[in-house]
Amino acid sequence: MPDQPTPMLQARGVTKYFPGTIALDDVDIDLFGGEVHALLGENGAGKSTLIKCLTGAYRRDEGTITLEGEPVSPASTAESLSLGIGTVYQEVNLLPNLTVAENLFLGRQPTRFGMLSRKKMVNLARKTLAEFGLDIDPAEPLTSYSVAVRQVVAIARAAEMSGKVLILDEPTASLDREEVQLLFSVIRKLRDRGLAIIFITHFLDQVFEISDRATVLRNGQNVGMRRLAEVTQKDIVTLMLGRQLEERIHVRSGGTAGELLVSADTLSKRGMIEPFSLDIHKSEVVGLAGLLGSGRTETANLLFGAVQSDHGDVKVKGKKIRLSNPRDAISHGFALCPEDRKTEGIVGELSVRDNIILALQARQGWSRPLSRSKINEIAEHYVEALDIRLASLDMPIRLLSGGNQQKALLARWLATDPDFLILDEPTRGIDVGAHSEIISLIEDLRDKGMALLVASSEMEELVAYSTRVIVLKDREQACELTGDDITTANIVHAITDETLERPSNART
Amino acid sequence: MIRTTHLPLLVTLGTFVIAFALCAWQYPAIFSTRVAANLLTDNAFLGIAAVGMTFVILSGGIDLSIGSVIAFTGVFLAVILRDTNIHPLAAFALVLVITTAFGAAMGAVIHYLEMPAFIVTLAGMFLARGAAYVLSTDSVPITHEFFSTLQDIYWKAPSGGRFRLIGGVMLLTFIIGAIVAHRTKFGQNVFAMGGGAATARLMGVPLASTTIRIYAISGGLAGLSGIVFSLYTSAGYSLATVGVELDAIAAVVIGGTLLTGGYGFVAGTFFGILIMGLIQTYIVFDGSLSSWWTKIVIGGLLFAFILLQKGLTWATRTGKRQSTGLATPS
Amino acid sequence: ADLTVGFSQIGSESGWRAAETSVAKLEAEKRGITLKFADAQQKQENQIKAIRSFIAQGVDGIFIAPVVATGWDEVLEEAKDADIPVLLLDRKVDASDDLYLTSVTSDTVYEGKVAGEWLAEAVGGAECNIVELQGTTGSSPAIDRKNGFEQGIAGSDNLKIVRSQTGDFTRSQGKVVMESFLKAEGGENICALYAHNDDMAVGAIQAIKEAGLKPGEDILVVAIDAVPDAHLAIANGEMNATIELTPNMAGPAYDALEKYLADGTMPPKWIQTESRLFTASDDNNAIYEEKKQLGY
Amino acid sequence: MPGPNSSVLKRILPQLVILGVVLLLNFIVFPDFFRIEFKNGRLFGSLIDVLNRGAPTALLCVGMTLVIATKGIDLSVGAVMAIAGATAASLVVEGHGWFTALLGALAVGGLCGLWNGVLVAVIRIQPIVATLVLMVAGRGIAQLITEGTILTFNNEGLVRLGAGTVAGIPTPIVIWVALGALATFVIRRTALGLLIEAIGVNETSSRLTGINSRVILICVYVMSGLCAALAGVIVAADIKGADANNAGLWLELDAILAVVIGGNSLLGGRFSIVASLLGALIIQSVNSVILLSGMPPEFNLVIKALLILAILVIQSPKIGHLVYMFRAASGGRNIASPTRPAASPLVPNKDK
Ligand SMILES: Nc1ncnc2c1ncn2[C@@H]1O[C@H](COP(=O)(O)OP(=O)(O)OP(=O)(O)O)[C@@H](O)[C@H]1O
Ligand SMILES: Nc1ncnc2c1ncn2[C@@H]1O[C@H](COP(=O)(O)OP(=O)(O)OP(=O)(O)O)[C@@H](O)[C@H]1O
Ligand SMILES: [Mg+2]
Ligand SMILES: [Mg+2]
Repeated sequence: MPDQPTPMLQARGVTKYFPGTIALDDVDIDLFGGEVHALLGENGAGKSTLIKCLTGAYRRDEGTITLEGEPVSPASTAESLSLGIGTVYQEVNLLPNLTVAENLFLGRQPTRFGMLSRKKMVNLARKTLAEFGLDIDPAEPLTSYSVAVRQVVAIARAAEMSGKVLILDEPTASLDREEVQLLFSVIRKLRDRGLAIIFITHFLDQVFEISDRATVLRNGQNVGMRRLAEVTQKDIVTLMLGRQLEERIHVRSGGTAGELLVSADTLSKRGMIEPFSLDIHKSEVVGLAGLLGSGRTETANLLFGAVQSDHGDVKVKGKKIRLSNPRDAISHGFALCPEDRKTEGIVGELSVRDNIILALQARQGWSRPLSRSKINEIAEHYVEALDIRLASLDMPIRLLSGGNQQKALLARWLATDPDFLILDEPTRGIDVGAHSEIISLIEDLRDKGMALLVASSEMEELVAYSTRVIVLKDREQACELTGDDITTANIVHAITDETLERPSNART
Repeated sequence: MIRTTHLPLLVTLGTFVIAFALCAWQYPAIFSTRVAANLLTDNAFLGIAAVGMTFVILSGGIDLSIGSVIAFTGVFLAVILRDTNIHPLAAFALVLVITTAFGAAMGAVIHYLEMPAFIVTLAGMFLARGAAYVLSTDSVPITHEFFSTLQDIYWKAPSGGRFRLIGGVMLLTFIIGAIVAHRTKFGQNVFAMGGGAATARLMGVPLASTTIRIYAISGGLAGLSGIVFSLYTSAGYSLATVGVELDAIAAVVIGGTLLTGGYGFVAGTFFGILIMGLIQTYIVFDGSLSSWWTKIVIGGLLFAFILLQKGLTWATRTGKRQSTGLATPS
Repeated sequence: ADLTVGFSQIGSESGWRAAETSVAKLEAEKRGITLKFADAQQKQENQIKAIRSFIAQGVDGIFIAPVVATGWDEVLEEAKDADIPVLLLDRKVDASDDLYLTSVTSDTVYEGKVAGEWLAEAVGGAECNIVELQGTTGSSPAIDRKNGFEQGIAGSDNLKIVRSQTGDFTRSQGKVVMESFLKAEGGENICALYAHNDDMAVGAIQAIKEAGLKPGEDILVVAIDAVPDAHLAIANGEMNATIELTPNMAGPAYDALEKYLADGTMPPKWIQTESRLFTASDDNNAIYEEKKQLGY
Repeated sequence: MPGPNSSVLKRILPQLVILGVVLLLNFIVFPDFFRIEFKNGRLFGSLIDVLNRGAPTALLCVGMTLVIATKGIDLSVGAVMAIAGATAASLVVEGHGWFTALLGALAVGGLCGLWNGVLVAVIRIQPIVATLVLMVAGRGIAQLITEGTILTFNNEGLVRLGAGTVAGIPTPIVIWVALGALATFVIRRTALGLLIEAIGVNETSSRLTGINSRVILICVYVMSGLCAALAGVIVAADIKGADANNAGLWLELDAILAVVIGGNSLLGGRFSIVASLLGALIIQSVNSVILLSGMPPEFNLVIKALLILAILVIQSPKIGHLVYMFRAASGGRNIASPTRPAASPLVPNKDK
């Protein structure tokens, strides 16, 4: 991007202390109008903290911020909004009790004679969302729609509100590639309008696709800014990690699947998932692929008893089991790492240590507490094994960065040493380094004889570790890929085939 | 178009209609303008206070102080009208300023000191009643002729029911309250807070001013309710309206507002009030319940209403499925 | 006659009031009157609501035991408009007396005065520090009984109220507050206890005993209401005097109402019940047994 | 990492300090406050009264702390006290022994708790509304048992529970201290505390983690009912009579207040029973100041409100933050030290 004389947004020496850590240490960043600026770094590097400091969600301890050359110091998100800085924070932050339109316009509702005009609001909302490829009824409550839709609504909201700067913290984490493309086209439009855009993600492909420059954080410090046209992915990764990431070659161990462990027989729930049958063997990773809303999460929930099926049954080693709640599943050695970590995963106020041992303790029952030393042993083991970055095991888990929370949740279930592990979007929000570690972890677990069911939106990842991939479409099993058929192209093909046949109601 | 979000309101309305029909069927005298007028007049002060409570509960808070504030207002008016020569209207204005400021102060404490509303308003409840005691422990009659003038404003229906001024004040409060809650930015902010304060903050809702305003409204409406109560009884009494906050909460909940905040209707509260009034009327018409059975029956009916609501909400929720709404990109 | 009477009772906050209610029901049964009973749970607004409902129902007469003296004009006027006679039980109201037929009450100031006078006589000329257990702050019997008592001891300079705190008319608060009196003043420095009702006195008596003193001897105890337990305490020598507040308020009220409805006889505006003093010289055991039947 | 004992002490330090200050206030208005005598075979003194009179609130506190830790609230405890007292009284009046009466009362209290628990955990009614039902109806049930009268009794054994002594110490003190210790022990020596906290913070997650939240929730309400029943029996025994109208009236508010003064969050999660018990003692000490000061009763509520407000304000996290900032500012570069202990009570802004 052409360097303009005055940056749109400039931060100097931003520093933020948290008890036990320095989350940001003297960070500078320059942001020009008309550029997409990627903010990169490992989990816990301080990306989210930086944008929270820039937008007044946190009070920064030191540092100055200028907007178009004028010093500003937003003390609240409301203030930064009024300055023209729109933000989508890491976890979807919308209000479940309001309608889509209300969420979209909260704080700047259209009025008529001083009163809110709902009709106007809904019409405007419909128009705005259409730009983002969303054809939904904005007068419906937000909760009628899936996480992905909400994510798009949140982005639309921020984009609408940002006159000068738009900040997106991992906006693509719950989107699949089509939505990502849609989002990118919107981002480009906004960039061309002269907005300065900060884009945080762990997908380097996306970074190179959309961004002009990238600032890399490591341990709260700015370790460099790069023009992306001039570097390779490898350079960036090395900068992020401070070391080279050794390439791993994933070999699919085909055909070594062990004995049958879990089988589902025409399991279904009306309105959520059509009847499906599924056999899962030991030493096997079954991947679940599909578009958003295709029913991956539902399949996982049904198998774990988190959702009650209304038809069909589940057998473990050929014996029918009762599966009326997660406890039943756990007692048969099942484990589920859920997709929505904020509301279904973490127990925010409790310490990281307690969160890690919670499932194990719950299985042991209240009367047989784990000993203190055992607890510490387990917690410390997993913190090291999964490289969870934290100031102390005693800190509430909600204070961990998003990716580290995800790892802690993984630790929670690994600690129960399950026979059958269900992972729903296990790498969401996880950085490149950890990403490949988790992939190899999955492979290790498989080789140790565990049966895994992994739902993921990242096809490359599925391809890497799955011994079998099941493609879901419209809440139904569409096809199954095995062996060498497991390629990204085949999965995409399986998905889009159907998509093309569907009558399209899109207005893009 | 009827949206599922309006369901709780319709449920409350339906409940009231059915309950009224049942009562009138058993005691035909209930189907009269007299009873209708009584329902409005007798519940006026409770209704006004419940409007304020609706705002508080919608925002996810609670205000336990309103009963005490009503009593304080009455005593304050009575004492000031007894001891000074100021006109009641001026006294009304003064007391409204005091109670609004009191509410605002509680809101400020809740927000800035990050203390739970339950506890702050509990202390407020002690404080307001304590202040009433300090002003006067006696019940003080109000004899100002302006009060009689106001009390004499009523419309007498042919069959004997008197629709009084205070009932009108309540209706007006409900109408304004409904407009503010559902048709203004402030109202949207209240709902937003009820949906989740942390999220609302990130979405740019000014939590401080919204919180303070919510509790100021509740305090101010409790003051207005106190004025209405003093018109109702022509007196100020420091022991009056003990526990009214619980009645108000019950009315709000029966009216379909979720106690955790974020969902509800001001109009629902109105029917909540009427349902509660109807329960009392029914019990008096019956007249055979002992003191203790009265309590048990009120508790039982409260339970029945909550259960009915739960059941209806549940029945409508299952059956409704989510839609992804994601259009297929071309 | 086929009379229907609506009775708006304050609540059931004490045994005495339960007795008043049960007497009202018994007396109604005796006379073949249909009694519509409404419990207001201590709230004036509920009483007003009840009265309005009685009017809407068209009862023949309304009894009110008003929770507070003020604030009745409007609703009484409505009753008058509807030609329904209103009778007040056990407390009076601040309203023009043509709005109600009559009131059947005791004189609560006088009760306090009797207690004061009895105490003044009992201690003679000796110095006496009195502690007072007040009723619920702000309630009219608490205010009246305090005033009456002060009038009763006004003539004797040797009597002095050293501590006065509310015991909320309840036994347990009576006990708690008495405990603190005993500590704060020192038990031996207290010569008499005056409680606004017997329940508090009964609680206080236990506190006195637990402090190692003899109620009735070391500390004189006088209270008001004459509930059965007070008679028992007097019989046991733990209490010295109580002034009766009869629970039979409804009886005279029914009489007056029936007469008025039969031939328009206007009763006197105030039917005063007797405020009888009971001391150890009465046969308290017998009275106890007799009163036990009344539903205290 | 600090050892378990020092962290417990740290947790209850604010409550201890406040309790000390309020006791000092008692001493100022009544110099003999700390004097304890042995009289009539029992300890006798104002301090003992505080401990003794604090018993009902303290007992309620134990259950209430657990309920609040699950993000609930139990408004019915006052009414349950009345029911339990009435049950015990009517049982002894019918000629049963004190032990039967106690068991009967506990059974009834447990039943009330079960009712609340089922409403909350199974029917999923919000706790405040669910328990409001029993709060309204419960007193009626109690009166139904006593028929509106104060049901007096003279059963030695039962009376001893309220007004008797154990080794010179009033029984209620022994009971609440024992119950508090037992509850703390059971909860901290098992995983129950952790599971309760997890449910309070995030019930969905807890359920998905395999915690039997339904059963634990019900148990917690039953526990609250049992505590209330015990408190009800003590109050009835204390005055040798079950006063269905007034026993435990508004005591639920005191109990909730005590839990909050104990530094427990009404939003559930981390809790400390010991701190709540201290909170109960603080409230009782405030009551004691009021009684001993000899002020006219019309000032009672104002004094109580102001004292409690002061206590809460001092405890507010925000004030703690300000104090910390002030200390940091005067303490120089201390703030920049990344090695500052992590267990500082401060949370930045109000981030959730
Ligand atoms: N409120 C807080 N209190 C204490 N520590 C915090 C708080 N918020 C964040 N941290 C710590 O600050 C560091 C930076 O966190 P941040 O959320 O900014 O990371 P991130 O770069 O966004 O990581 P991710 O990619 O996982 O989202 C982490 O170590 C985190 O534990
Ligand atoms: N609680 C629910 N009640 C009814 N339908 C639901 C519910 N939850 C999800 N659904 C529907 O089930 C279908 C599949 O859900 P979901 O979107 O979670 O699938 P997914 O393939 O896992 O997608 P994602 O990538 O978002 O996780 C969707 O159409 C969704 O609308
Ligand atoms: Mg982040
Ligand atoms: Mg999913």
